[in-house]
Amino acid sequence: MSAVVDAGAIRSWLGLFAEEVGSHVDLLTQLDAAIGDADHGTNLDRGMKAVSGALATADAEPGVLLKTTGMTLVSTVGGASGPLYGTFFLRMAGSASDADSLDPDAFAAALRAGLEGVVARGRAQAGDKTMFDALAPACDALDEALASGATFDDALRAASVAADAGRDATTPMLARKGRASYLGERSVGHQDPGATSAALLVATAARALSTGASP
Amino acid sequence: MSAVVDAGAIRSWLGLFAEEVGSHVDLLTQLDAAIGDADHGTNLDRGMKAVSGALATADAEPGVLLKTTGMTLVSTVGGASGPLYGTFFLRMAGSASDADSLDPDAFAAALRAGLEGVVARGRAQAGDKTMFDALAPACDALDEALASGATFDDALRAASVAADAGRDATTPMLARKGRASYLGERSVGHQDPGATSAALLVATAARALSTGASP
Amino acid sequence: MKKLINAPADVLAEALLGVEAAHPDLRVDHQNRVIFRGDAPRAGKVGLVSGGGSGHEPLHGGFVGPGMLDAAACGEVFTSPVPDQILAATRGVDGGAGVLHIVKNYTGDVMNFEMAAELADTEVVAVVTDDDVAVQDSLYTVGRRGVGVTVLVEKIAGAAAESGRSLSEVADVARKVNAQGRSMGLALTSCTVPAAGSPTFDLPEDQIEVGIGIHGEPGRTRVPLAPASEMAQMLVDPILDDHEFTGGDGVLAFVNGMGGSPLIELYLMYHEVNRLLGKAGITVARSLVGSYITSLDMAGCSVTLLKLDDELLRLWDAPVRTSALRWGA
Amino acid sequence: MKKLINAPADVLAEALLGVEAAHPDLRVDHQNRVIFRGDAPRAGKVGLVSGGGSGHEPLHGGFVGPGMLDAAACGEVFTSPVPDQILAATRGVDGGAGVLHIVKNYTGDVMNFEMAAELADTEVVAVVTDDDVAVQDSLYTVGRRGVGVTVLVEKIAGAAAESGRSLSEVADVARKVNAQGRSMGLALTSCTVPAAGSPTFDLPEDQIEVGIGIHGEPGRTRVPLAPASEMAQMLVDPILDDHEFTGGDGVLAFVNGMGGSPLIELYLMYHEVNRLLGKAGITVARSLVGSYITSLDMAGCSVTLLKLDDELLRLWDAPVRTSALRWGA
Ligand SMILES: Nc1ncnc2c1ncn2[C@@H]1O[C@H](COP(=O)(O)OP(=O)(O)O)[C@@H](O)[C@H]1O
Ligand SMILES: Nc1ncnc2c1ncn2[C@@H]1O[C@H](COP(=O)(O)OP(=O)(O)O)[C@@H](O)[C@H]1O
Ligand SMILES: [Mg+2]
Ligand SMILES: [Mg+2]
Ligand SMILES: [Mg+2]
Ligand SMILES: [Mg+2]
Repeated sequence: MSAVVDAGAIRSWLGLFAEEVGSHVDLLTQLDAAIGDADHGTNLDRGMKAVSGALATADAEPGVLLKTTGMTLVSTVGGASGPLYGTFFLRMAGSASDADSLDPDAFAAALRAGLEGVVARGRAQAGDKTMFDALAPACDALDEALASGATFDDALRAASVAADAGRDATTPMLARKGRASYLGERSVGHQDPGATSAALLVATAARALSTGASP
Repeated sequence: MSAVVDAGAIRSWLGLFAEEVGSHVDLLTQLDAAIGDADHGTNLDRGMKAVSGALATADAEPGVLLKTTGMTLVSTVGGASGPLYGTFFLRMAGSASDADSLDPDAFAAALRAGLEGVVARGRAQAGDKTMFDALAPACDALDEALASGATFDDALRAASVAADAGRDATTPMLARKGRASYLGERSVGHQDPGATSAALLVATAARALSTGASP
Repeated sequence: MKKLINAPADVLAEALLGVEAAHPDLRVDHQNRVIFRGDAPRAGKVGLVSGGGSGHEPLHGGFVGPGMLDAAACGEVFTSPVPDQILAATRGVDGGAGVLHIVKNYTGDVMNFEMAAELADTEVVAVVTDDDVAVQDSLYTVGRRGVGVTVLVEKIAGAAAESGRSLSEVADVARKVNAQGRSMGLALTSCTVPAAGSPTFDLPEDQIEVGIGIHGEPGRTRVPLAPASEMAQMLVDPILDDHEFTGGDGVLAFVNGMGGSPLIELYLMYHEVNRLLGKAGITVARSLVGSYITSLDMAGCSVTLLKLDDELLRLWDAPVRTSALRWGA
Repeated sequence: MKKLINAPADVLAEALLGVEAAHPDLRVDHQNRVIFRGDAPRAGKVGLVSGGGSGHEPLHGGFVGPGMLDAAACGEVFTSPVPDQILAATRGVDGGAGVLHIVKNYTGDVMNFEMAAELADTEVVAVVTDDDVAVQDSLYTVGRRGVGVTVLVEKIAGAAAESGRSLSEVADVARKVNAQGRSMGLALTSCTVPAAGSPTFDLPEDQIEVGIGIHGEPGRTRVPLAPASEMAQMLVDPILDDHEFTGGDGVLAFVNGMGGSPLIELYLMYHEVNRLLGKAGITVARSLVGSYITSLDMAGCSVTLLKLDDELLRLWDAPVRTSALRWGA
């Protein structure tokens, strides 16, 4: 089975992500309570539930699904993560354009475009203690693995491992962006909620998009 | 030593009462918290501290001391107990008139006049769960003991025992006067704060006014 | 106890310094703890005095000003003022047309106002508010507590006095408002009296007190915490059982916060109350939503309904200019 | 969690029903969760839109009305509104003279307002408030939070717009207020976000958080509970260290409650603040005491100082007619 990301794969990715966000609402909100305002879980869950609803009726290619996702997130999440995740998916959609499916490189390029959207919107840099710190290593790992000839499955797994590591690395960081930055030194020692949800996003991609072919 | 209540005796009574109120502020306030508004201890303590101050400069016969006490309580306590204790002492003062000292019967009559003042002001009846329920039995016991030929010391002790019993008897009562009455059935099972301070008033009278003669 | 205070005994005196500093159009008698309209006494105008224990802010001091009270006598927290204070307030607002005392029905308040009235050298009429349907009214009890309707009496009688009515006319209007108004309150938490230092009562996380007054006293019953829709019913039903509010010129519906409940919750409760009134066929002509008669930091709310007629509507709408209630001026 | 609510997810929608019912002179777009002046859009008048997460009431909805905002976009509790809401608000107040967005400086608010402005088919200028001296301002951070000064910007820019000034003039006044204003807050308790169900942070009985914002976020430092006089100093000192407030036409001193602190304590704090300003040689020309920009049920307060000049004084004193701030109308 050749590794392509078609509409069905995108659907199962987003469905899985919605599920995982749903079952981690409390974790995400608790992390946000420690260094933010205790709403990241509720925010994202509200958004992904709306996405699930919107995608239930949208019958279309990956680009349209991703665009619907981005617009729905922008329109339902609010806060910082709404525009950021929204822009992420809108830029992914732009990159996917009207292709029926994305091959591994095209998918990696779309993910990278999403990341660049997050940066364009939020101007975060590495080490600022944000979702960037999970997404960027994931993109890097995916690109590297694919470049070095890894299978798509392995490359996705590498991306997920990198996202998790990036998420964990936010704990000792001093926040310089978002609400946590107001805490100054007191932001140190807490895992960033946005990096945590971003790691879930990459993990669900690895689970949903892998072809299941043995390496 | 003959049993008379002179200015010195009145002073030591009021001084002792002020002390006892001061060391029972929390008890009185806690009792009031249960069925009232958590201020009886603070109210009466503020008042008796003011009385101590006022009496420090007043050099006069019992009637004047009692009048000063009543006026000071009216002017500094507030709430229900301010006018009630204030009227109590003002009526005692009226009864004492300008005598240099009161013999036991005159003192008992003054106490009774004070009690009648409380009733005139607050219209409480026996069993309403108020200070009346400690003061009235004390007056009755004092009168009876004196009528049956008891010494003043013994009569005062009897009054104090009666006041304590009257105070204890307020616990099962359903309040019909004052703030506790708003609680209806829920006032049952709590000792009345005003009856508690009134029992202290009678107990300090017994300690301060007794001649010390053995019975 | 966590409060923005210094020594508990100084709370009132220091808060009055703040009131004086913040409101140049008020005059504060610190000796007697009375807040006056800056231009009191007004010759020929009936003087309006209210007062009571502190801790219910903005009641009463926040309602001093043109179109409402001429003076408020501020007792210690939850302790009615002493006669001296009330007397100073009465003298200070006496413009020759007599003085109305607006007194909430509590033994202490009634007695202290009575003693002050006995000592006053001007004509004084007292109107006692007793609108709390949580309290059984009978010959053998002290009757109902005065709660939310007091705010409405102060506004409406204030407008009547401002318009030049006589003492007996102003008193009549005040009595009418009290007679046509009913209230009921509930608490989600107790409150902490500064001098006491700990909450007046303990309330488990899943219980509320229904039928509370405004002094942190426990209520009539303790019931499980319920959704706002049911809590609204617990407040509205006993009011409607007690008095007829349909017909006429509608009602003024007043949802009041007890001090610790945020405004967003009060608006939510107002929605629920409004819905219940609609169902009961009652027209809401005016409304008031906010924390106007409070119990320190208590979380909870009360509902007051006032049946309106043409006169009350006009007086309610008349200009008022106080720190807590202000329109048309 | 004890609140006067039904389902946590419905708090905002139901509170907006209450706002609509209580204020006939406002119009509520329930779909977009926008509170409008009843007569919006006003032809030829610059439209003023603000908004943000809910839970700060009366901010912003309580400031909609003549002389202040034309519309407020209400996000979920502590979550900035989405662009759709802000866009609906912008369109609804566009009277042809352009629209001013008043945005508190939070990443989410700034981004959502930016996206809405990009989509708007009218001229939009955004002014971002960032007055919180608790937050270090540097090239590498997101800068200061917008807190108490937002209320003052809305009032003063509202008066400027009402008087017929152009969009750029109104924006200039708004920027001036922000530039001349500084704030600092502290919390005695945390607050409970309805959807989270438990307090955002735990604070022992003897500790306070200093340098908090308005979203229940922890502050910069945790220090032992102190007397009001010292707490006032913790708020006033960093403000005076940051900006010059002596001279000129004096300052507006604003003591704001965080939602759970009773008014009597706010007046006490105002007294302490006023005393410190006097000592520092600062003249207080205007004051505001009350809970105007809150954090749900959080106990605590903030202090905002605004340096006044003749123009700001006149605009502050101009008539305003909103549910939470009203005078001269
Ligand atoms: N400028 C930014 N760039 C990238 N991510 C950011 C930025 N600001 C905040 N975030 C992310 O958003 C998360 C918070 O999202 P959320 O709680 O939903 O919004 P809010 O902070 O408005 O309440 C943070 O944990 C962080 O990962
Ligand atoms: N009508 C009354 N007659 C006699 N005593 C009364 C009456 N009303 C109240 N009391 C007494 O006053 C006490 C309460 O006093 P206090 O707490 O100081 O005043 P308040 O109830 O105004 O807070 C009650 O415990 C009761 O004994
Ligand atoms: Mg958040
Ligand atoms: Mg009491
Ligand atoms: Mg009392
Ligand atoms: Mg948020």
